[in-house]
Amino acid sequence: MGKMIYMDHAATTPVHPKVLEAMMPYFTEKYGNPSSVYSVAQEARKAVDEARDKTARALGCRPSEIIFTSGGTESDNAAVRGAALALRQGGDHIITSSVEHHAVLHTCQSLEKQGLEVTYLPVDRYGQVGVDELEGAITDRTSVISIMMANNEVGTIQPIAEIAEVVKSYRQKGRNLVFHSDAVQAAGALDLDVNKWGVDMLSLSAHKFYGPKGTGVLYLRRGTPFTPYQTGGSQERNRRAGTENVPNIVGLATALELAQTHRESASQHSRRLRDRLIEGILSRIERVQLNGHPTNRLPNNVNFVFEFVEGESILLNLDFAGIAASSGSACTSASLDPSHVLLAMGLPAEVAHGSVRFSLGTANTDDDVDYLLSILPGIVAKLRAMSPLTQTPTS
Amino acid sequence: MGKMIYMDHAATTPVHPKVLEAMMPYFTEKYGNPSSVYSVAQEARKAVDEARDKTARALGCRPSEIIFTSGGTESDNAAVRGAALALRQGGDHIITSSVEHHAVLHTCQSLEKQGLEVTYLPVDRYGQVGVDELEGAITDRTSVISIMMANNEVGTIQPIAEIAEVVKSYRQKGRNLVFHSDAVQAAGALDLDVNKWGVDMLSLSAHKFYGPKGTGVLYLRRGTPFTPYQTGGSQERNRRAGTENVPNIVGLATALELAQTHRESASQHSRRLRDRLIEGILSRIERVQLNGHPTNRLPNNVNFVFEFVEGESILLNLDFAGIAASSGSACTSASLDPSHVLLAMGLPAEVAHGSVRFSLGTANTDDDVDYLLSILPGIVAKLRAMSPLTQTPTS
Amino acid sequence: MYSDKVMDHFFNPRNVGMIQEADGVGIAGNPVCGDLLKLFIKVKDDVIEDIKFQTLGCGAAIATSSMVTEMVKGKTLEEAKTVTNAAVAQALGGLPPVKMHCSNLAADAVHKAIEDYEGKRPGKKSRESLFKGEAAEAGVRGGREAPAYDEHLHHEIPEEED
Amino acid sequence: MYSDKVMDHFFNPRNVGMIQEADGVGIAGNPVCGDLLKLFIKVKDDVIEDIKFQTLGCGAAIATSSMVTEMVKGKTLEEAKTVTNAAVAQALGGLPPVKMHCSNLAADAVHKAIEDYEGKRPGKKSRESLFKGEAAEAGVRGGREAPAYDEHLHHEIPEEED
Ligand SMILES: Cc1ncc(COP(=O)(O)O)c(C=O)c1O
Ligand SMILES: Cc1ncc(COP(=O)(O)O)c(C=O)c1O
Repeated sequence: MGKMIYMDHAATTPVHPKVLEAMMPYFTEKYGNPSSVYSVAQEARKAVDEARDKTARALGCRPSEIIFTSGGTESDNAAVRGAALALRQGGDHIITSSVEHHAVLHTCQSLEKQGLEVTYLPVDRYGQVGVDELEGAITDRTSVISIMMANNEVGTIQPIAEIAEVVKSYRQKGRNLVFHSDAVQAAGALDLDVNKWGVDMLSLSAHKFYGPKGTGVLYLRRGTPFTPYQTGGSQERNRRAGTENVPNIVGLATALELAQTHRESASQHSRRLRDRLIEGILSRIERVQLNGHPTNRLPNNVNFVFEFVEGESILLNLDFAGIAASSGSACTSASLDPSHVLLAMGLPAEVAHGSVRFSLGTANTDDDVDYLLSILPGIVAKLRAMSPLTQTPTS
Repeated sequence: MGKMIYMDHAATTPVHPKVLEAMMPYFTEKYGNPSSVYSVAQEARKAVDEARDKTARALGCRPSEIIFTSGGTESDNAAVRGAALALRQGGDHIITSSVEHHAVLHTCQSLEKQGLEVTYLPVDRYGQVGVDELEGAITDRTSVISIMMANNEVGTIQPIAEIAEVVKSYRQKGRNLVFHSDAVQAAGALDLDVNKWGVDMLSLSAHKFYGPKGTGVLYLRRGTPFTPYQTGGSQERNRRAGTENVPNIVGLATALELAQTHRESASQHSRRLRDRLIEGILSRIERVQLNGHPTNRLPNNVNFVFEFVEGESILLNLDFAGIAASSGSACTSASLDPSHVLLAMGLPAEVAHGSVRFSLGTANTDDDVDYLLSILPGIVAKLRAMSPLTQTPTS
Repeated sequence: MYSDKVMDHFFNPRNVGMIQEADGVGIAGNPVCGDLLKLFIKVKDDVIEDIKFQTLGCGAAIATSSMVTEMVKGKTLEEAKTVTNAAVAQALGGLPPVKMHCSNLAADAVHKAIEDYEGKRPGKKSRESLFKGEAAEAGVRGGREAPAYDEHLHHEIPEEED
Repeated sequence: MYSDKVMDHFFNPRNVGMIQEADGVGIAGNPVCGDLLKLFIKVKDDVIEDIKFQTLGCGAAIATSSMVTEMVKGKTLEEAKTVTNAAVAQALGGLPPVKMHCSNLAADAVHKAIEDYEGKRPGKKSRESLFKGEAAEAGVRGGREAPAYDEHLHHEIPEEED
C-alpha cells in the first residue's frame, strides 16, 4: 500500500510525539494516585495541577473551572445532564440544534425519557442555527442551551457569541439559563477563550488535537448550577469522581498548549489545502456538492456529496489507494442511517448517503492533495458506471 | 530519600512494562478511530476486539458481555444507574452495603435524590455483610443489589456466591433482580469467573492491576436490563458512547491476562509478606488493632489502627523514611472524615482516624517488610509522645 | 471489517453491467437506505445463462451483488430460487453484523428477477426502461411490485453472535 | 501537598511537651475530627514566657501547633490575642484548602490558654488534670467551656482561590 495519507483528523489524530513524551513518566515512574499524600503521588498531583493551569490558560479561565473527563462524550453528557438536573426545579426545557453530535443529541433524548422537554432547532442549508429562531424557542421553562461551536461533519461554525448575547440578555432579566457549547472540533482551529465566546460550559476532547484518546475537558464557569454526572470519590473538587488519568491529563494539556501555539499557522496551512481540494473536486467531478458553509467553516474540513454513489464504497477505494477519509461521522458508522446533519440541512437521504469528508491535519501536504485529486475522479467514475441510477439511456 | 518502597497498591499500581509495551503502537502509529473503515482504523478495531476477547476469557464470559469504560468509578456508576433506571418501572429499591466504595455509595445517594430508595446494609466488626440480613432487606420493590467483592480499605471479602444464590432463588420466583459486584480490588487476587460468582454485573479498573489509569470494565450479563449511562455514538454496541481509548483498552486486557496468569504466585507472595507484616506489627507495637477479617481478606491487605495517633502523621513519617502507604481510602483523602468503612465496622471516630493501610504488590520483598517493621514502632512512639491523649500521669 | 472475499468481490466485481434484452429484471434495496441493486437475467431452458448487475451501495451491497451472480449463473431457476441472503453472506466469508440486514439483498434481487421472468412469459414486457437517470424515487418504484424496502428503513444493530 | 515550612515544623516541631505548673491551658479540636491540640503557657508580667504543646493530629495540626508557639512566645498577652488561625497558616506558607478549616486551630488554643490564665487569676485552678489517658470524651469536655468542636464536625471542601 506504500504511503498512507491520513485525511480524517476530525475522527481522531495521532498523538504528537512531544505529547507522548510528556505522558511517558506517568505510566511507570510517577505512577502515584494524585489523591495520596506521599512523594510519588504528589508528583502526580503536581502534574495534574500544572496540566490544569495550562488548560485554564488556553481557555482564559480559572484552573478551578477546569474538570478533566474521559473524553468529549463524557464532557457533553456531564454538561447537559449536569446543568439540566441542577436546574430541574426551575426549568425543564433544553434547546439544542438538530446538527449536534450524538453525544449531545442522544443525551437530550435520554433526558426526554426522564420527562424533560427538548427543542431541536432546525438549521439552514449550510448547517447554521438561526439566532432569532433560538431566541424564539426560549420559554419560561428553558434551563439549558447547548449549541456546538463547529460541526464535526460539515465544519460549519455556529454563531456562539451572538447566542451568548441572547443568553446574557435573558439572564439580566433574572432568568437562570446555562449555555453549553461542544467545542470538540474547534480546538486547534478557533480561539477557545471562554469569555470571548461567553459560554458557561465548554467540551473538549484531547484526541481531536493530537492528544490521547479517552480524555477531555469540561469547562464549568464558576457559579454555574451543576449536579455531578459521575459520582464517587472527591476528585476534581467533587465534580467528577474517579482516579485521575494522570498521563492522559498531562497529554491533553501538552497537546492543547501546542494546538494553541500553532493555531494560526496550522489553520493557514489547512485552509490553503482545503481550498485547493474543494476547487479541485469542483472542477474535476460533475454532480458534486460541497456541504457546509462555503466560508464560515473549519479550516480543515472538506465535505462533499457525490451523486449516484454511496460514501462507503468511495472510502474503500480511497483506502485501497492509501487515503483515509470518512463518510459522515465516524462515530456513527456502526449505524447505517444517513448523516443526521446532512438530512437536517435538507439533503435527500439518497443523496446524503453519498457524502465523504476529508479533514486535513498538520502532516498533510500539497502532494497529498494532488494525489487525491488524481485518483478521486476515477473512483467516482468507476462507481457511477456500476450504479443503476446513472443509466440514462437517452436524456 | 534513596529507595522508595511502595506499599499502596490498593490505591494504584505502576503500569507493567509489558503492558506499556503493548499500548505503545496505538498512540502514534495505529492511532485510527476504531469506528472508521480504512486500514489504520481497522488495526485499532482489531486491537479492541482482541482486548475484548482476552478480557472475556479472564471473566469466563462472552466478548459481547464486556463493556470498556473509563475506570472503576464509571463502571460502578453505569452498573447501578444503568440497572436501576432500566428496572424503574417494576422496582425502585436498591440494596447495597455501608462499606462500598464511594463510587457505589455516592451513586446510590444521588439516586435517592431522584426518588429511589436505598438500603445500606450494616456489616459486622470484620466488615462483612450478613447474607440473611441481605435477604431480609429484599422487598417487592427491590431491583438492584450491589455488594463489593472485596473491600478496598480493610480487604474483607464478601460472600458474593452466597448472595448470588439468594438472588437466584428470588429470580426463580419471577422477581427481576440484578446483582452487581464491584470487583475493583479483587482482580489479581481472586478468581474473576462471573459464572462461579453468579453476578450479573461486575466492575474492574485497570490501574489496580498494573494496567493504565482511566480504563475499566463493566461486565454485563446478556439479557440484563440496562439503560446506557453515557450516551452518544454507537460504540460498545450502543451501551457506552465515546471514542474508544484504544491504547488503554489494549493495556487493560494485557494487564488482566498477566494478573490472571500470575494470580496464584502473586497472591502467595503477598500473603506471606502480609502475614509477616501483621505479625510484626502486633508483636512490636502496643494498642494496635488489625482491621478487617482476620483470614477472609485480600492477600495483599494490611490495615491497622494505632491508638492515640492520627493516620496522616504516620504516613508523612513513613514517606520521609521512603515508604508509601495510605490512610483509609486514597480516594477520600481530600475529605477529612474518618473512613466510613471503619465507622461501619463499629470503630469510634477518634480511633478510626488512626488507621493506616499497607497494600502489597509484586515488587515488595521481605527486606521491605523488615525495613518497615524496623521504623514503624519508632514513628508511632514519637507521635504518641506528642499526643495529649497518651498523658496518663499516674493510672 | 470486511473479509478478503468481500474485498475481492468489491474491487473486482463479477458480471457488472446490464443486459439490454433481459428476460427478467429484479430490483432490491432503496437508495434512501443507501443501497439499490438491479439484476438482469437471460434464461434459456430454465437455466440462468447470463446475469449482470448494477449496484449503488456500500462494500457489502456491491460484493453480495457480485457474489450472487457467480452463485446462480448456470443454475436452473429452481436452484436459483433457493439462494438466500444468508447463503450469499456465508459464501463471502461472513459480513459485519451491522451489514447483515441492509446491504445483503442480492438474493432478493435474484428472486425478483426470476419472478419477473416467470410473470412475463405469458407475454409481459420488461419494466427496465422505467429506471431512468437520477430520478431515484421513480426508480425504486419502478418494479412490478414496490420492493419491500420498508423493513430496511429502520435499522437495529443485531445481537452479535460471538 | 504541604509547603516546606509545614514539613519543617511537622518533622521538627518546636516547643513540644507539657508544662507541669502551667499558668494557662488551652484546648482546641476534637479527636472525633482527628485533631486535638493542647497548649500550656507560662505567663510573667503579661508576657508569654514559655509555651508548650501536645497535639494529636495530621501534619497541618502538628505544624500549626508548632508554628503558633513560635509566633507567641515572648509576646504580650495582648499581642498573642491578635494571632489568628489564618495568620498561622500564612506564616507556614499556606495550607492545602481542605486543611484550612479543620486542622488549623492552633490560634484558638492560644486564645483559650490566655482565657484560662485570665479566668484563673482571681484564684481558680487549672483544669489540666482532667485530661487523663485515652478517655477522649472526657478529655475534650475538660476545658472551662466545651470547645467549639461542632462547627468542625461536618467538613465541606471550600471554594479554592486560584
Ligand atoms: C463535535 C463532537 N462532539 C463530541 C465528540 C465525542 O468525543 P469523544 O469521542 O472524545 O467522546 C466528537 C467526536 O467524536 C465530536 O466531533
Ligand atoms: C473498590 C473500588 N471501587 C471503585 C474504585 C474506583 O475506581 P477508579 O479509581 O478506577 O475510578 C476503587 C478505587 O479507587 C475501588 O477501590
